[in-house]
Amino acid sequence: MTTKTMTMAKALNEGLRQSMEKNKKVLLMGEDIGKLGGVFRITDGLQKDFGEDRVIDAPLAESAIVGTAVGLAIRGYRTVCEMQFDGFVYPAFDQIVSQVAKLHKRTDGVYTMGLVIRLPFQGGIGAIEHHSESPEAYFAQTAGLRVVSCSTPNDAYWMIQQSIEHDDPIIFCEPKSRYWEKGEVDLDDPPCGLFDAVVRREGRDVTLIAYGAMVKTALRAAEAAAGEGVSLEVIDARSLAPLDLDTMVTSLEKTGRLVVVQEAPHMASIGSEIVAELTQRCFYSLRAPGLRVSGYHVPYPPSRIEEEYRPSVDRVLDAVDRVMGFES
Amino acid sequence: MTTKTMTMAKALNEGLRQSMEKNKKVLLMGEDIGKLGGVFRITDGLQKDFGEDRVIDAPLAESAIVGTAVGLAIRGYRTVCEMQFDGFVYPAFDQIVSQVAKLHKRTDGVYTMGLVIRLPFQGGIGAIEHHSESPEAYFAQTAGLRVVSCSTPNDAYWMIQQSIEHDDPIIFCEPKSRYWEKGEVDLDDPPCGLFDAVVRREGRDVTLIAYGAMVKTALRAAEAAAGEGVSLEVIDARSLAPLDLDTMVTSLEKTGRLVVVQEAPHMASIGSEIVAELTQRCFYSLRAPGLRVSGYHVPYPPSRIEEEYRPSVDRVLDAVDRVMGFES
Amino acid sequence: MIDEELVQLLTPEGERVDSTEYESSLSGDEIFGFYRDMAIVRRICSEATSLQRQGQLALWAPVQGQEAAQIGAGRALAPTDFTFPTYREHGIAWCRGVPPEDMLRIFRAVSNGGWDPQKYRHSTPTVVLGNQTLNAVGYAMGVQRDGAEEAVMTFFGDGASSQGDVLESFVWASSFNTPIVFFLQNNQWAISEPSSLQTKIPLYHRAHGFGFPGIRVDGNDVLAVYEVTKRALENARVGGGPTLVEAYTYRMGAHTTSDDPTRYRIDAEVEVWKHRDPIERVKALLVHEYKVKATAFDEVAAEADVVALKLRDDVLAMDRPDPLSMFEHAYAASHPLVEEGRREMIELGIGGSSH
Amino acid sequence: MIDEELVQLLTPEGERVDSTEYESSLSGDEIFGFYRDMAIVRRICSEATSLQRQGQLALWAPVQGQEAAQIGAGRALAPTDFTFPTYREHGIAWCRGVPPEDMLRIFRAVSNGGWDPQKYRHSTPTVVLGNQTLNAVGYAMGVQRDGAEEAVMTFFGDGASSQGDVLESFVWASSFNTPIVFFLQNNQWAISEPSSLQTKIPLYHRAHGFGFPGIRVDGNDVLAVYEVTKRALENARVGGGPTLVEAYTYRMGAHTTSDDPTRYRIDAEVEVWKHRDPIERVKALLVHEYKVKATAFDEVAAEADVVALKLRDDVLAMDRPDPLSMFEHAYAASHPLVEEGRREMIELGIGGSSH
Ligand SMILES: Cc1ncc(C[n+]2csc(CCOP(=O)(O)OP(=O)(O)O)c2C)c(N)n1
Ligand SMILES: Cc1ncc(C[n+]2csc(CCOP(=O)(O)OP(=O)(O)O)c2C)c(N)n1
Ligand SMILES: [Mg+2]
Ligand SMILES: [Mg+2]
Repeated sequence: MTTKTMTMAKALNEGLRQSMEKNKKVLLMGEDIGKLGGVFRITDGLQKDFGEDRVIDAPLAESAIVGTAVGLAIRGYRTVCEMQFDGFVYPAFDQIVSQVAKLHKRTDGVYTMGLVIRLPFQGGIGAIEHHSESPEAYFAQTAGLRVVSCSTPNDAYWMIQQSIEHDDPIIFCEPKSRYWEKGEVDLDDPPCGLFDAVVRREGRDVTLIAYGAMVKTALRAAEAAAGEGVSLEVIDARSLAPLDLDTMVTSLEKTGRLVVVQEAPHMASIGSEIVAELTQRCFYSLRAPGLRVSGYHVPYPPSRIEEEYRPSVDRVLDAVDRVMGFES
Repeated sequence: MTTKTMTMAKALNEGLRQSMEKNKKVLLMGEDIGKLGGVFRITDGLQKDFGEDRVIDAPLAESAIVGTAVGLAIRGYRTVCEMQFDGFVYPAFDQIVSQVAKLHKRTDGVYTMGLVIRLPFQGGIGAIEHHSESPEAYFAQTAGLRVVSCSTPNDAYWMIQQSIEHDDPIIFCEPKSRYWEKGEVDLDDPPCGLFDAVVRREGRDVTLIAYGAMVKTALRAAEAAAGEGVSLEVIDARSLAPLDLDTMVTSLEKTGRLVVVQEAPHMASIGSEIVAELTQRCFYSLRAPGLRVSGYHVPYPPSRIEEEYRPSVDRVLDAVDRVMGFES
Repeated sequence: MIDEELVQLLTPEGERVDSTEYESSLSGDEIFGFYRDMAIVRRICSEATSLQRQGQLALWAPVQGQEAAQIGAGRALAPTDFTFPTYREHGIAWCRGVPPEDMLRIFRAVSNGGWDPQKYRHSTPTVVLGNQTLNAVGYAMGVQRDGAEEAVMTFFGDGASSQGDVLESFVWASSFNTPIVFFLQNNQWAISEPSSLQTKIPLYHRAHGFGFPGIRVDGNDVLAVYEVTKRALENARVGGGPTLVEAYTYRMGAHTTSDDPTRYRIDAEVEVWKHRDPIERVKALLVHEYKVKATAFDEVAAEADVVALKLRDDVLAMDRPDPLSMFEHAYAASHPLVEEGRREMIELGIGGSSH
Repeated sequence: MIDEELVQLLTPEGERVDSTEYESSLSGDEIFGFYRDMAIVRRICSEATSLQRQGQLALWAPVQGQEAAQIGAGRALAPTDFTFPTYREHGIAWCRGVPPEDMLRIFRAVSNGGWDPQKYRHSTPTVVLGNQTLNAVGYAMGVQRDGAEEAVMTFFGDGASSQGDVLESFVWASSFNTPIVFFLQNNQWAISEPSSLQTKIPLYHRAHGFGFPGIRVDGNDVLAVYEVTKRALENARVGGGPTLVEAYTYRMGAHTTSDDPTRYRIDAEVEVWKHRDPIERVKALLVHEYKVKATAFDEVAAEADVVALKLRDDVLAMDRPDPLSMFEHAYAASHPLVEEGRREMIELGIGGSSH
């Protein structure tokens, strides 16, 4: 096993490079992704090595980035579109919902919408408005799309490659607040399938489910709870659509208690879906109702107070207390 | 009490007329809403009576319809935007999410986004693609917006007026398959508040929650179930964001069993939210997990088979059987 | 009313016009071929309209009046070109070889597509106004990367010209110099809205502001449309970049069979345009210049009737799809929610034999 | 490189240019006033940049190089006009009377707005590229309905000019003949992308294709910007409809303090533009033509320092907001989810006293 330590940003960069080397039909398109390497430098050096025809600096129009990627897919190319920030994907929403999600079906499978839309998402970087959103549920609820999120450099490296190889369109959510954290990347083998959830920490008492940046928050909560004798199992959902419910059910059958942690507000969210599905599947095992710890139902606040908006270890532990205390 | 029998389409037309008469700042804007009266004739005759300045035929650009309505709101006008069909609201998604939902907050309350976006939604009219979608959850999950849906002419008449008077932006979902059904309209008093759910039929055994076109399906299921000795309580949610959970809790505490019926696929839907919230609030009363009867997780099919896609009375009764049989 | 800059090779009376820029390259046989195309497409349209009236179609979008625009453009295409239409391009579909019954599948509501777009190199209709123009520009970017000598043509209406997607597609086509022809059929109406609501000046000017040529052609003159489009396509294939062709034409019928144009437009306008009928015009030319006999036209009419009859039979034979088919191709790879739905439907006893 | 059609009243060396179309209406005092505005705005910008370097701001978007464009446009506005800016219009905000510290609230990440937009008739910044242009056209439709003699001005960059929203706003402004001036600052760059990626021809041409006038002005010439914008605004106020003003200028600094322009542009280019500095140019004019003394300029510099010092103090005194404030004004009317959130935060002991 060859491993290498790198940041998530670098892992994504290396993953993109691998895909581009393996398949000449892989293109990258986005704003400032060429010479600048993207505002987060995820595509750093790739235009230099693969040329302007494969790493395309796009005029500033997100609908056009996605809309032309659709045409490229029809022509047999696989385009990885970079949205500069989560809050700037909405101009492309129509193309995503009306064309990307539906063209495979509309053409009875003739068109393959093999394209990836990379979305630096969630908050926590002290940015101004529109740079910290969690739009994943918009896409998760859209039939025809798949949505995944990485939380470690190793996952980033492999999941981006798996996404590019996959024949369905994928919304690839990158927790931007974790871009600069380092981790080991196994250069030989992927950790698991693209749509598998992973148990990041085993535990007995409560199942914590998180994704993206909140995985780390959940792990820190588990660490803290362990100090107080409460054993939390932490699951990284990884795939948000479809959800890997089997892995979650197995855990919940053991613990009987569920807390979902997400930065998005809880209304009609991934968390709502997990709670609804797991309640149905584990009704007899559940010792307490599944709870969601979420961002508040308000526009994302100025970032000086974003840490009070984003679920904190305290808020997670509070929910853990509530599910633990439910029967008493 | 003065009442009048009319179709939902006519009730909406009359409601708009009332609002326009009461408040000169109320404008209508949309594609073909002038001479044609809209493809569903909801605005029939209004341009003739209120002039082209107040009933504005819009060039074909949904982002512009909503984007200019935002500017009109800043100037003190209240614009009711008509989206010709549900599937054509997506080009306006960016303006809705980034401006309509957030400007009141961004300006610390200085700008009031008093505008209404009318959305003929759901299927059942034998239309071609993009004319039968259920995009309500996209908006319900967006902090800053409110989402309501009418299911009767009386509600249509009153809810549209209440929406226009309300200071928050409202996504107004009209079940187009019910436009031509008649009902009594009370011309004197509104039935209740805009954000209240209503019990449409009382029952003992199972709480059915539905909205829009599915209210009728739920009522027919209740009728059928009554024949077999099962008593269903039917709630019309009416307000999808926020949800009137109190009314739902009261019912569920009585019945202990929950089925939500919606045309949208179940992933991260209004149904998911209702199940997650009610499970949390009624955990001890629940005798079975809340179930959702939804559209399937596929692009809306050709309409010759849409009735197999939309929840049918049979599918609702099937779910009722499942929640009834859960403990046995 | 018609612009001076309008390219025209044939008057409404079927007389030749001297144009400094374009001349017709077509033989009498070829022109007769175009006549045949137009006549058959009009017959398909009238058959579809009557099928709709008889409850056999959910909807129909008539093409009547726009036959010259579509046959002229459609015949200018090379087999290797690729096209991205709206819901009204039946004449283009005809030129691409799409079987007429396949054109009607969407309107019978048994399919959201209707044909194999790769086989005919003609995409299935895009209903969301303007989306297809960006898809087409993207396809053209692929053509460039393949180094292929192919052109892409995309279609949209005067109404759709206001959509952000169409305008962004102009930006991209210009910026990347893609091999694309934007074929705009200005049929004067977007449902009930006159094109004067979308623009105060002729639409072809819009291209100039984006840095590529725009040209207005008499859309009821099949000879002119053919020459103008052919040159634009040839230019695109050899790296000359995009062109906007505005075919100035008229929607003779309703927007769709659901529409009632009497609510918003006056008969007199329709009458004026009847005198500019695209089929009569070329027929006059064929009679006067090429001495084509009445029997030849009768033969075409008979052939068109055969096409229409077969179309009717084919449509009536189109069963509703198996409800289970909704789960096919929703995704390219297996998906648990799709499997769950399929299982549920089977358990409910729906599908398989139920259609 | 600079277009022939560029309106210019002052050379980079500060010499008068004869223009057939425009002449300066400004007195020496007025010009000196503009100089003062520009100098103070530049000083605000440098102070903000250093505050950011010192960790006191999350971000800053420098306006350096674009002062003439903004002061020229900003001073042409009437108090009753209304403006819709992006994140870089600090010079416009200055002209509208927005206190400098309020301009920095967004950048200190303590607010998503920063000032009362109705009070200053200057909207809070729009960050999503292009959105504001449609909002502005809508506002202008309101002005029309009120029968008011007011104009609306909206701002956007060369990059944003590719967005569908901007292009749709052209369609609407033209169709409804709204009283609006589109003020496009072509500062040559959109972060790392040169304006040549967004367009192959000068951007002001774009307006012509939509049926209204577009004009390019030397954006580093405050006299020319003032005259051109003033005429466009006057025309708008009396029902003359929209105008696109392209101010041809240059972003001297980084896109924002997060940006590193050395990765994508060469120093030589920046050097060329240093010789076209908008402030030096007008200073040369004041010295040569109006014999303004060095002391007068020193006084402005001193005044600017005072503004900067106060700005620094004000910013340092800006506490982080009470976390509970996130629940205020999320909705205009009471909302159960907002109340639930507020209750939860209070129970957690956050907010109120915690800032
Ligand atoms: C985004 C979007 N908005 C609205 C519609 C509804 N609609 C269908 S056709 C049409 C008019 C289109 O007019 P035009 O572009 O001139 O084409 P024509 O129908 O005249 O061929 C409208 C408004 C749509 N299909 N897509
Ligand atoms: C819809 C959208 N996409 C992307 C961005 C990110 N972004 C912010 S500024 C910018 C460049 C804008 O360039 P330009 O319009 O020329 O204005 P300038 O910054 O030069 O003043 C980009 C891409 C955004 N704010 N909104
Ligand atoms: Mg038209
Ligand atoms: Mg710029």
